[in-house]
Amino acid sequence: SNRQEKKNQISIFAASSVTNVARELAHDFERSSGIKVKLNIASSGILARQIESGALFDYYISANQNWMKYVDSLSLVNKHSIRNLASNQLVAIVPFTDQRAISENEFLMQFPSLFSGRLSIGDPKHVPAGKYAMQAIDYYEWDEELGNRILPAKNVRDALLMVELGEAEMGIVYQTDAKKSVKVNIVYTFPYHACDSIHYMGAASKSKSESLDQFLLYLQSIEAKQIWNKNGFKP
Amino acid sequence: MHALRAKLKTQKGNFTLDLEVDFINGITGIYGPSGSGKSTLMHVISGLENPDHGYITIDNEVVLDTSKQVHVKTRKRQIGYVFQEGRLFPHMTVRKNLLFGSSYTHQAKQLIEFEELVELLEIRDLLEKRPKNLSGGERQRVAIGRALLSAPKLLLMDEPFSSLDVALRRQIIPYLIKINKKLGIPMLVVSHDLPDLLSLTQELFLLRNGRVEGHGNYFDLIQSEKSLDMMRGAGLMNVIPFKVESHDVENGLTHLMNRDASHEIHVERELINDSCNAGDELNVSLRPEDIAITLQEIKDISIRNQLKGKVSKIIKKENRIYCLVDVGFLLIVSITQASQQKMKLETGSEVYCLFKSMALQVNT
Amino acid sequence: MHALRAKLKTQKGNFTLDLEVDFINGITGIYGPSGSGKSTLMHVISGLENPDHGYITIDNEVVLDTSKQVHVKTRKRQIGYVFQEGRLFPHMTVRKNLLFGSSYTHQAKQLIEFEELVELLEIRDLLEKRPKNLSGGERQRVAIGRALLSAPKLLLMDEPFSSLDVALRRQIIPYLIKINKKLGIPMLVVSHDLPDLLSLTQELFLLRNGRVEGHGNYFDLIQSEKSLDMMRGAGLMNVIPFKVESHDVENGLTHLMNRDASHEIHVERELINDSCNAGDELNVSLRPEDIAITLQEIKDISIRNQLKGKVSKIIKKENRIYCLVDVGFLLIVSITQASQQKMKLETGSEVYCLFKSMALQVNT
Amino acid sequence: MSELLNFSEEELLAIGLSFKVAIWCAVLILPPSLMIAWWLARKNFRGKSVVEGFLNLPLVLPPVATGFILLLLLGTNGVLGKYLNDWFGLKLAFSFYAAVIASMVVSFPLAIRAIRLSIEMVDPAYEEAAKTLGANSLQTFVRVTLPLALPGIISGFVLAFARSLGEFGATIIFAGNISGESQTIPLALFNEIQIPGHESAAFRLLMVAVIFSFVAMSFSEFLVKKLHHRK
Amino acid sequence: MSELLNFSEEELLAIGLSFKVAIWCAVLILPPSLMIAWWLARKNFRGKSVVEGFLNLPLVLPPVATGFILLLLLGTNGVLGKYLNDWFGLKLAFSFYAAVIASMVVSFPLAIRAIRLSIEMVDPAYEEAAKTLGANSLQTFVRVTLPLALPGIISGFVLAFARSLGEFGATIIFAGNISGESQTIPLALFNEIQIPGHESAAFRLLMVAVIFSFVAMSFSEFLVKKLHHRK
Ligand SMILES: Nc1ncnc2c1ncn2[C@@H]1O[C@H](COP(=O)(O)OP(=O)(O)OP(=O)(O)O)[C@@H](O)[C@H]1O
Ligand SMILES: Nc1ncnc2c1ncn2[C@@H]1O[C@H](COP(=O)(O)OP(=O)(O)OP(=O)(O)O)[C@@H](O)[C@H]1O
Ligand code: MOO
Ligand SMILES: [Mg+2]
Ligand SMILES: [Mg+2]
Repeated sequence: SNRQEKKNQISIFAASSVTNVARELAHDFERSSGIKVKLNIASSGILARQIESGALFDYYISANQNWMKYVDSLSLVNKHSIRNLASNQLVAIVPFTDQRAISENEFLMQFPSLFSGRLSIGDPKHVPAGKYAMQAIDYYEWDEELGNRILPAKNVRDALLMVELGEAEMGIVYQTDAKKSVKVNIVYTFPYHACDSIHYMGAASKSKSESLDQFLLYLQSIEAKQIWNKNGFKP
Repeated sequence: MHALRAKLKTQKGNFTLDLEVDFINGITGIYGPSGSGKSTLMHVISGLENPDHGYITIDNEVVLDTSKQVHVKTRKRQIGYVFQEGRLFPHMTVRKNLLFGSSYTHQAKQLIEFEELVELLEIRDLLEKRPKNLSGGERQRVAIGRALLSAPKLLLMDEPFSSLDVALRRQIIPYLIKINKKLGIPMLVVSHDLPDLLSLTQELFLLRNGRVEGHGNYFDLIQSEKSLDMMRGAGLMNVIPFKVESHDVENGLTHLMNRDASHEIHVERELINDSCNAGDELNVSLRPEDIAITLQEIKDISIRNQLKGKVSKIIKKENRIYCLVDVGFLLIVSITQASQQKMKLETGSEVYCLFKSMALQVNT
Repeated sequence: MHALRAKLKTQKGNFTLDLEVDFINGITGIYGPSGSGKSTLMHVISGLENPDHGYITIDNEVVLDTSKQVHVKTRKRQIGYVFQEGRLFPHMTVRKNLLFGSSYTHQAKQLIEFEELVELLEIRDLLEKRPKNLSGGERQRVAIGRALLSAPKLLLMDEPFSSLDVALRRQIIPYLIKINKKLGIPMLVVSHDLPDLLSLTQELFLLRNGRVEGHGNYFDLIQSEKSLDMMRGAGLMNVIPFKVESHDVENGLTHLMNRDASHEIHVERELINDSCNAGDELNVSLRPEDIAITLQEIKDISIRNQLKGKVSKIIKKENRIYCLVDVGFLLIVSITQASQQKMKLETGSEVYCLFKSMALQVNT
Repeated sequence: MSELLNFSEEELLAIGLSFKVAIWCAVLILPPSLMIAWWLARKNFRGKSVVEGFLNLPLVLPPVATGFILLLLLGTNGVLGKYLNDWFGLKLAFSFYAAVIASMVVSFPLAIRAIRLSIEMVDPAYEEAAKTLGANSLQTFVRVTLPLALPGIISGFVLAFARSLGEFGATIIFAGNISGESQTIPLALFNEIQIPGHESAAFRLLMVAVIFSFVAMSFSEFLVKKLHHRK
Repeated sequence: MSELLNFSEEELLAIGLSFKVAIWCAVLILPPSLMIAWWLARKNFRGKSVVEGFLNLPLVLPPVATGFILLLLLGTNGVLGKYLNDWFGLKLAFSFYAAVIASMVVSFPLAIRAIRLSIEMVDPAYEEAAKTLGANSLQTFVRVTLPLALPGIISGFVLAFARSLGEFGATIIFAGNISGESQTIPLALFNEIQIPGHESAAFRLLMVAVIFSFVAMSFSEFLVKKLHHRK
């Protein structure tokens, strides 16, 4: 029976920034197909390392294109199955106690002086959201004025948390996360051209199975796209 | 003066200590069989254990009264305690152990100088050693020293001599008596060795099964059958107070005079401390077995002390006979039934008590 | 038979133990002042400490030889050890402490039944207690019991009686002698109490400063000035082997006969164990101070034992005189210089040795 | 309030799993810790501090690094894991066993240290006495040293249990974050925190961890008290 | 090989900082641990296991949760932090101090447990003896209990030091990952692990942590040996 179970089951490695989407996808898929979904949620990097060390998976959702490239370079995923699953946008946020109405102009001209203390972003060294935020900062040439006022968080969720708690008066995070939080106000949504396009990548493992094929099909379905949408992602 | 008065009741497992005491200012010897509650009593007096009910006053100051919720802390009671198990601090040298208490006492109140103590206890070579590198007897000496140096108002000693050889005991015991006499520090000394105790003091406290079996002067105690019973097996002893009259250096004798001046008897000089001068008072002890009774004085015998007296009481215990003979003071003499019958001894008989100078033990 | 032969040298701090020993199968009493190395010797014999050089053979079996790298482990030496500090296992009840060793020994080799031991040591009420709830003397008894129950081939006892009252000692000592006689288990017993030791055995081993000061029969030892010096302060003793001749129940006396049948003397019955029958052999001890010397026999005195003899040696120590008197066997008598001069005692003098029956102590 | 008690199935799974992992971790860690602690406490040998340094690595390393090292050693492609897989078909990583192993490795230095400390404080005089009574080294250890060092052993057990309850870094890497298999409370908590607005679920799990802690402490307190009573 | 020794400036900063944080953590944690350990070891009171459970929380909670709680308490808007900020202008979070505090909180249960254990194993008979010699509770503690419990105190110190070296979760949340201020070795290591191809940098940092561990252990071993020699 053990083998039977294995057959009727797929394992999805999902980046932690899409936790909610991954869960809903899994539920929905389980309900519609009867195939059990085993979710493994961690940062994209940890998942990639686990895959590298031989972890058995069927599908990998990465929030970080570098890690997807990495697993691909080691031919740990099916090259042809790699695709953009969804995209996202950057927003600037302030704690919800901060009720200022800031005009777009004001924001773009005076951004560094709009807040005291540090700017909360993901660690630009390894968190994609942080990297995009730095690109935006460079784009608007705020970097000099900001100097060392960056508060790098270990993931984008932590960057949001710091603003939620009021530890940072300003933060740059994904729109999806910011919209879900009731403790922050979005003061500005960055245009697409301010940074590289923000993509979530998915890829299937090389081991083929009927269940996996069903899941790949499901990912294309309207139901799946609705789930992304509902959570603020652009499929 | 009351050194210590107490009325205590306390339960430990199936053992109950239940007594009322009133200790004098001098040295009190606490005697009782193993497990009779001696150490428990010491613990309660020192405040390390609390009794279920009762009170304790030391030097007329209440240190414990369960009915009034008075409970003076151990360290405030200023009691020097030589524990039965030593309890030297293992992480300190002997010197530091000895001086532990001195930081908490006024220099002026010291009973004894550090240097003097080190000489007395013969521990100079040990000062830098740690307790675990000491022999049993060495440990015991350090424990005695530590308590003496803590300037106590009351000294409790639980079997302080149990690992000491006789030579060392003979050296320390007179010293304790001196400290008591000079400074009036009351002492309670527990020992299972009655002769040892008697060389320290005549004031005895008999404990059995957690209850007082007798308390008072040794000589009064042996006249009570209950107390006599208890002490009999442990080595009865006559303890007689004398005054030094003169030294006869040539014959190696010291002439001693009993306090009431009715009798002069001889004691070998060797036994008497050199520091002992004519006029000094001292206690001499003598075992009941070492006294012979005759009906006449006897010549040509190595027994030089022959005291005339009258039998005042005859106590029969199994086949042994104890005669109390009044020779000016009371002597307890132990003889066999056969001798008693042969000499037809009875109350009122006129007799001589013979004992050898050698048999006298002097406790300065 | 050699119970134990050893030649040892070991250094601990500034103390050196350096000796050669050859213990007999019986009981050997180890005597020496505090810090002389008695406990160290015990430790080395038991294998808990290793000497720097030397060898040990127990029962002709080599258990240690530093030159040949032989080192038999402690547990294989089958030595019962009563430690000076007790060392009862704090986490076990008395019963479990007592039975600790029995799981490692054959039932058949047991020296003594559990029940019998419990009675002997009077510890029945303590069996379910933990060591910390015992009194000092109770702990010591349990420690003795534990060693006895471990079926040893050799028993080491370090101050086993130091916290026991006389009544208990009197009870345990004959028992040890019995075990030794019946089962031939050799025993080494350390004590600072010479009379105690002598009531156990006449075979003494004198240790001072880590070196052998004398070894052999007590009576031979006191004839050597060096050994005499050492034992003098601790209570010299005459130990005389006798045979029970008859009991005189009416007068409460037991008639004893010296082995060579040259003398018949009387001993109080009370002192003799009920289990003692006519024909039994026993040791009687008698202090030198308790013997008087006269030139004639004396009537009408409570001293019933009057042995005729000849002075064989006079030893003068300071102002004290020790006379060795040959009354068929040797007696050591202590008298004052004054008496000696008055009676003009010298080697060869014919004298009577008088002592009271009461003064005799019987060690079954 | 009712929201606080409204555990989802996944959360309940995580709670049960956490408890199971912690118990297994504490139980399995005890025997080797006892042996090593005794060895360190009673023996002196060259390179002792090297051994000690090695044993303490899981304490000094960030748990994430420990997790990676475990993965490199015991993963399916790992130095040892390869053979386990080839020879016995044993796949340790990403399983319940991996969660237990990760907890064990991380708790190991704590347990050893507590036990060693209490063994060191047992007076060797008692061990000597046991030897004179005929006990060999093992018997002495079991009947004398061990019971006397019991407070430390309980302490080591509780430490391992508690540390396991809080273990996150090494587990998420070596065991994965798989609900019902390796998702313990900290990992479930991590998931909830990732979703803005799921604070109450996170708080719920935190409370469970807190309650576990209190229960464990009460229990060890109770044991230690019994012990003191007994001594 | 040379690549292994080729520390970047940032790495050197992290190494220095780690050492400083660990030392401060161990030193600052000692006095309160001593007090609390003594209190727990020698006093019996109602609710003792509640206090214990509370003190052990940082052990049971995932360090990230601990960091989060610290932030809620001591952050600029935190329950206490607000007042620290308003009254003294003190901003603890995201600073060197925060890194030390995070380490301290996480090490606290370990230090207390080690010290408490060894205090419990000190025979109260010695404390009684000190009292009869006139020492008050504090003097008794300092001159008798403390030196006798020294192995446990050293152990507590070393545990706090080592745990601090490995501390990651609470630090990154409460102190941030700011190079030169709060980026300790584990945080730098984490950064490197997160970047594909930076394995050698990660390995370099790992080695430093390992060396730290060995040095700390040698040192504590040395101290304990001196102690045994002394006793
Ligand atoms: N905590 C306890 N629980 C139960 N019984 C106890 C406890 N402490 C002591 N006892 C018992 O109380 C009695 C008295 O003990 P204590 O130590 O006072 O005797 P002691 O007179 O000092 O004897 P020793 O001369 O042998 O030292 C003993 O029988 C002992 O077993
Ligand atoms: N480890 C050690 N280091 C230094 N000196 C030591 C050590 N162990 C013992 N000694 C010394 O060795 C001597 C002999 O000690 P031992 O315990 O054998 O004496 P003992 O004859 O048993 O004395 P006691 O009758 O007082 O118990 C003592 O002076 C003691 O101080
Ligand atoms: O999902 Mo990520 O890789 O932690 O941003
Ligand atoms: Mg006692
Ligand atoms: Mg000794």
